Amino acid sequence: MTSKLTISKAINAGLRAAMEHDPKVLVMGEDVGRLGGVFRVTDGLHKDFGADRVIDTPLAESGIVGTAIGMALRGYRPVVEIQFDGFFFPATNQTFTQLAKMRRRSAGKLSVPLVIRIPYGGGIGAVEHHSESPEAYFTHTPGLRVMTIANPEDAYWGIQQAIRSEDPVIFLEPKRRYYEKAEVDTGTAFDDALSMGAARIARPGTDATLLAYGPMIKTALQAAEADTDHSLEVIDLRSLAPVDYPTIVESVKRTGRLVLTHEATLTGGPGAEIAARVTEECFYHLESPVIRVTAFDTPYPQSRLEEHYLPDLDRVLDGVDRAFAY
Amino acid sequence: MTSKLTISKAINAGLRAAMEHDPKVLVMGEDVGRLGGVFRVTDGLHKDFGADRVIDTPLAESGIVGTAIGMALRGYRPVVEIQFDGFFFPATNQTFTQLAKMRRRSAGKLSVPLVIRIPYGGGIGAVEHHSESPEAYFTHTPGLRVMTIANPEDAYWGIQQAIRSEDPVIFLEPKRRYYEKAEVDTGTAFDDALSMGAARIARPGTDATLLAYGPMIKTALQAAEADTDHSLEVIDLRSLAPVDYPTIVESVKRTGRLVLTHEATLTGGPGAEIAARVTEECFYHLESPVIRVTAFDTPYPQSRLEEHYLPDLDRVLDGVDRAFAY
Amino acid sequence: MSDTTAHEEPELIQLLTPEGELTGHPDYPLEISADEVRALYRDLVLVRRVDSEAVSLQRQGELGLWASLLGQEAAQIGSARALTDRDMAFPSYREHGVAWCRGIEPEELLGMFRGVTNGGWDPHEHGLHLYTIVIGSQALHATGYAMGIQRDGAVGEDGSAVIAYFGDGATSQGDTNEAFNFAAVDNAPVVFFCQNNQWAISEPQGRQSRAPIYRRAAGYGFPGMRVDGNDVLACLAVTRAALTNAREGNGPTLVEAFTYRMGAHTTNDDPSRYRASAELDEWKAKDPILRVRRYLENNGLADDAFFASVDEEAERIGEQVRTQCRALPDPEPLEIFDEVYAEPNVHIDQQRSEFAEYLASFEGAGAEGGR
Amino acid sequence: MSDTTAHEEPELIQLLTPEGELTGHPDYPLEISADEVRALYRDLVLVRRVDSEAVSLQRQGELGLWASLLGQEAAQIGSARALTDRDMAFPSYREHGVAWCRGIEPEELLGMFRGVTNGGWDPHEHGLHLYTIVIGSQALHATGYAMGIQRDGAVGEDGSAVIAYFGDGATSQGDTNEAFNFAAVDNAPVVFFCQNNQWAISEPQGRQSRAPIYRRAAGYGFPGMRVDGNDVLACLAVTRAALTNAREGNGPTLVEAFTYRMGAHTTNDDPSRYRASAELDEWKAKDPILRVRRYLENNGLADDAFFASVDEEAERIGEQVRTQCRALPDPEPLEIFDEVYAEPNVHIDQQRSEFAEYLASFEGAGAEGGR
Ligand SMILES: Cc1ncc(C[n+]2csc(CCOP(=O)(O)OP(=O)(O)O)c2C)c(N)n1
Ligand SMILES: Cc1ncc(C[n+]2csc(CCOP(=O)(O)OP(=O)(O)O)c2C)c(N)n1
Ligand SMILES: [Mg+2]
Ligand SMILES: [Mg+2]
Repeated sequence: MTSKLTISKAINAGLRAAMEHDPKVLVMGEDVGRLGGVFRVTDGLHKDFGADRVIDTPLAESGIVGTAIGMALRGYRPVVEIQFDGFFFPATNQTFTQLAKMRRRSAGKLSVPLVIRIPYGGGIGAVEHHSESPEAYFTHTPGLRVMTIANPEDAYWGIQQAIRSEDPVIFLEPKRRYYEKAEVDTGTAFDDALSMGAARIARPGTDATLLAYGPMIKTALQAAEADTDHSLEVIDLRSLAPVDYPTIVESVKRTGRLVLTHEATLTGGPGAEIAARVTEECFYHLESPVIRVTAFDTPYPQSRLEEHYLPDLDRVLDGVDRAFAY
Repeated sequence: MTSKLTISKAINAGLRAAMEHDPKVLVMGEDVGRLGGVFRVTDGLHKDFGADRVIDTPLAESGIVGTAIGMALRGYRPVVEIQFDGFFFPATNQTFTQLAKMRRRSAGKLSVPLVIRIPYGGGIGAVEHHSESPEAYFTHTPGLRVMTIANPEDAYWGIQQAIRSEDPVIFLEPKRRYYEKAEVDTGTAFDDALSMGAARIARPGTDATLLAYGPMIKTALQAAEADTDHSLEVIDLRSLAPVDYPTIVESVKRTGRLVLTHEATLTGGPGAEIAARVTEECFYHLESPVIRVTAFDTPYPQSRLEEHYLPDLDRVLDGVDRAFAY
Repeated sequence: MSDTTAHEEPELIQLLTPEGELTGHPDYPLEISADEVRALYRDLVLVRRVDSEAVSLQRQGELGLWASLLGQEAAQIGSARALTDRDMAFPSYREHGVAWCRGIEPEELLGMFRGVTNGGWDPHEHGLHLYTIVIGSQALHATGYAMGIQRDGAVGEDGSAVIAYFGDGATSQGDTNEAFNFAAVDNAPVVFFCQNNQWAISEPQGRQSRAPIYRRAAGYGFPGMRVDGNDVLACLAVTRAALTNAREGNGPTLVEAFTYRMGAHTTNDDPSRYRASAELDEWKAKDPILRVRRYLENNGLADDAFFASVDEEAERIGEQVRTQCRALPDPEPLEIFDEVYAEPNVHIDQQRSEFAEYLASFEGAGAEGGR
Repeated sequence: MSDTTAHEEPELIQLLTPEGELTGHPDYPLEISADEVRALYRDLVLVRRVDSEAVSLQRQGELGLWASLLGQEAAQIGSARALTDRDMAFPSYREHGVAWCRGIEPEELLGMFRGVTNGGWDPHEHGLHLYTIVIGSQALHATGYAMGIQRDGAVGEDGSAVIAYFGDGATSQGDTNEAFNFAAVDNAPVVFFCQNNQWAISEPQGRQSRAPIYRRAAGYGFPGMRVDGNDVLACLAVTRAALTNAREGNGPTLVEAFTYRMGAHTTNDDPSRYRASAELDEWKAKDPILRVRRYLENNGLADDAFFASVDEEAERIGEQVRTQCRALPDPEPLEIFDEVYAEPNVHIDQQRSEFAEYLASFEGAGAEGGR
């Protein structure tokens, strides 16, 4: 059974499937109830599952994650929505010192199967704090899994896999791509869906590897299309922690070049680790250093500057050119 | 005028000098007053400068950083103490969304000259949350300067430079080295002290560059001493953001090898960026990939395991060997 | 079980009824001239006009977003007119009425919503901090600023005070409550002014707090009261008393202005999804402007010419808002790198110059991005 | 200015005076047998002994740290003995008396302080969550757990409840206040039990809060009361009432147990730097154990043989604590990599096997690290 869904509707359908599958699954956050979330990702769930399972919480992110941890300890599987990336930070303590460490602290006696959904990234013309790409804070925190999605299929299955995981998952949703549409095969059995742990070769190629995730996949594919001089292999990372290095390393060893791109700022962004690690593993195969095409090391600017701030098609192509200049 | 001081006493002396130099300098935090801080770094300041300038705050890190921002906006220069690294996280929102962005948000009309002092790192046999190395969260956050120290001289001058900076500074103090002693020349004029912006070649060498900072400098120097097969150049990074790349790159181009070490976890630690960047800048000079010797990607373990978790002399030497194996 | 929660109906401090009758209040005597009331009326009308103009500009694509103050004019004008030049205000993001009173030009106000700036005005010059979007954060800044005032010795006669604005939703946030506590413990000269407009986006007040908000204060050891937030005179009188109290060194107060968000949360929001229109009708009867007009009319304190002149002025300001908004220049690309740091930063400088070079590489190639 | 802060001296709920006189309290009638009082006495004495033994073990280098409960035995035993098996407790890090009541063995308790584990017991088995060090965090977990109980339909007859323990200092933390608010808004079955031991390390209670702590509750819309924290009967009665109330679906309560930290903050601390010894003397007169003993003696409810047998048992337990502590095995190096994730994680597996190889490389080379 396939249907054409936007990413946002696909997450919604995935949430619904998870809630139907397991009565312990809860949704909670600011405005997720009657309103269905500011992006309507939880649309209809309040009506169908009731206020006990779709909880409009007080406006307090630490409280949301902290109480969700408590509910998870009681046996629930809460799916928390943080309204925008920039509003995650009040929840940092609960996420980093409690959520990420609870299993290890308890030597495995406690599981906290909690999903934190965060619409992230820029490009929507918003005011401050609505366009952040905080993924590197999460990927540097042991104990968290970090997933992101780039298409409705991954949206639908990814959220369900995140919810069934016994580990806490940060589920990053590329907000400027919420309305991208594609076919989703909702008929597949859950176990047959491609695991979000694996990276996906979104487009095979031979001359250089172009690595991206989330909102930048679309741009990366456009770049591969636009670059008629080279055959670019595009990899969609999907899982930011842990990273599927075998897939990346195999590709880079074939192509000899890696260009990677993300909206997060350069310094200490997810690309730094990937560049360092791939260089270690492919030292004798790399014909150029890993080239990173990212946002600049400045706070996200006022929206009239974001087209310059965010890596776009031209900057990705420029990065590819730089890689081939070696 | 030189005196033999421990790192903790040197910071204390630096704070005192700053408070004497500028009546707008305030110290605030939990137990920084009568007790003089749990590490006694603010010892005696409450007695000599009074409760208005040395403020025992309520137990609330967000409140501490948030009110300190307000005081800075009123023209003060607060030096905030976070009692232990693991207790910084409640202050993340104020630090990342407010402190780091205020200048940029106001297009330069507002300055927030705030210093957040954090005793950091492990090796003191403590219970959970008292041994964290959160530096990468800060270095990934545009708008913050991040400094750390490895000796009493830098402690004394570094804290003063941090306080005089118009930018917010995260000042990381290697707590397991608090009681290391050395001569400090407190007679130098402020302007003549080596700027904390520059990395320091702590020991010159020719065969490989060994980069470290804070608590790992002592270990790095021991490694350079112990490795009789190679001449290792030890660089003390000092400023983690921004990083003094010219000094590092110059060294690596000479030696052809870079081994770096930190207590922070590997994935997305400060070393990831340095490795990525140095590889870009020294691509044709590197005879081996950048080797990182760090803590593992797990939560900081119970203290009886920390000797295995933290990079030590042997692991650093092993890293050097790995670099030379290429 | 001894229950310390008082469950009586909270008192609503009101001086001017919706019908325009000036009742006054024994605890908050307000000496006010007809001139002053007319000035308040003018403020109310003009900020409503600035606001509605901004809503239109957003619809026309000139602004990316707008957060309307519709319905909250009295709370903002009343409280802000109680401030002196020596005071400092810390707004949230909806305080256009406060900005008006602090002398902010529409162009400075609109910049952030148009996306040409993240700030807009000089906080020191206007005694108004920048808008703060992360809910609750500014309550701590305000408290710290007030702690600075204390340390300057600027309490007592001719003292200064701080006012912190936030919404009902913000009272759930840890930062707001930490601010209450820091202010109480330090007896800081700060007035916490909560505009309880009954909604935090789609969540009604009952999802944020079980007790009336003003009662929170007593738990932290300072006074709190609820004022009719649609009554500009009550807001003025109560805020003035609280500020005076703060300036004189008697510490913080929480003022809950009971009002209503008559519009959408922002131009992105669709309130029909979560609230009944009957509620809006109820509050329309309590309109903050109407009652002042009735008072002025009923007591012969203003004639048609006055009302006409205010309306004309509103027209002119509407025009000004439109013109200034459209004239706001886009920032230059390289401004991305400005004012990240005060101190020289080679790292940022390098990214700036690399990007400048990159941009230059398109020049001559026709349109930017014209690869 | 109308001041909603009540400034009367707060009532301290007491059932048993320091002199051992059972006064009772009209609101908290307590039916208690002599057997039960003797059992409480035994609890108090034994946990004090476990505690003092742990302090010695720390001095001998067997523990890295210890946080003594000295002086807080009654608050902990009284409140924890009000719990049933169906209830769940969320402790801070000083609740050794609570752990005792929940059946935690000394070896499980000491592991964290010796550094052989970060946890120690199975929270599900004991109805006691792990110690939480980051101040305030567990108040939210407790509230969420209570929200889960609600959703399980486990309120009402034979209902379950949650108790959250924290200190006076913790009441300043945003998380604690957010927990109050979430619990109030959701009417969650949770009792917030604050041991106000007058100090947060070196900071006296006045630096944390201007109002008596129990008053905080009213501001959030639920009851709060102050109980004599050195009176085990009062703590039992008040906590029992609050728990019953919660279990029956009537929502949260804040119990402030007014007590005193008679020892140092932890074995790392030196209280002589910040507090006068006279204060300690004052509180010694209110010792939580002494008054129970007096009550038992004065009323002929226990004889010398009883007291001697408790003392003997204390000796045995002291011995047990010493033995179990010294016998705690050090963890194996490769445990570093255990239980970071539930799901298989190749990344962690790789680091584990690389480190295993690295460790193996020292074998045969004599002592580890013997390069
Ligand atoms: C920390 C944080 N979380 C979430 C948001 C998103 N958000 C913006 S306004 C708002 C509701 C605020 O309600 P209230 O405090 O009552 O103020 P009002 O908008 O009604 O004036 C929310 C949830 C935010 N800005 N900051
Ligand atoms: C978030 C956080 N900040 C700081 C600390 C360091 N610290 C440990 S105990 C303590 C004082 C706690 O006082 P209180 O809540 O009264 O509990 P008590 O120790 O008196 O039982 C502090 C500041 C911490 N553990 N967590
Ligand atoms: Mg509101
Ligand atoms: Mg205490």
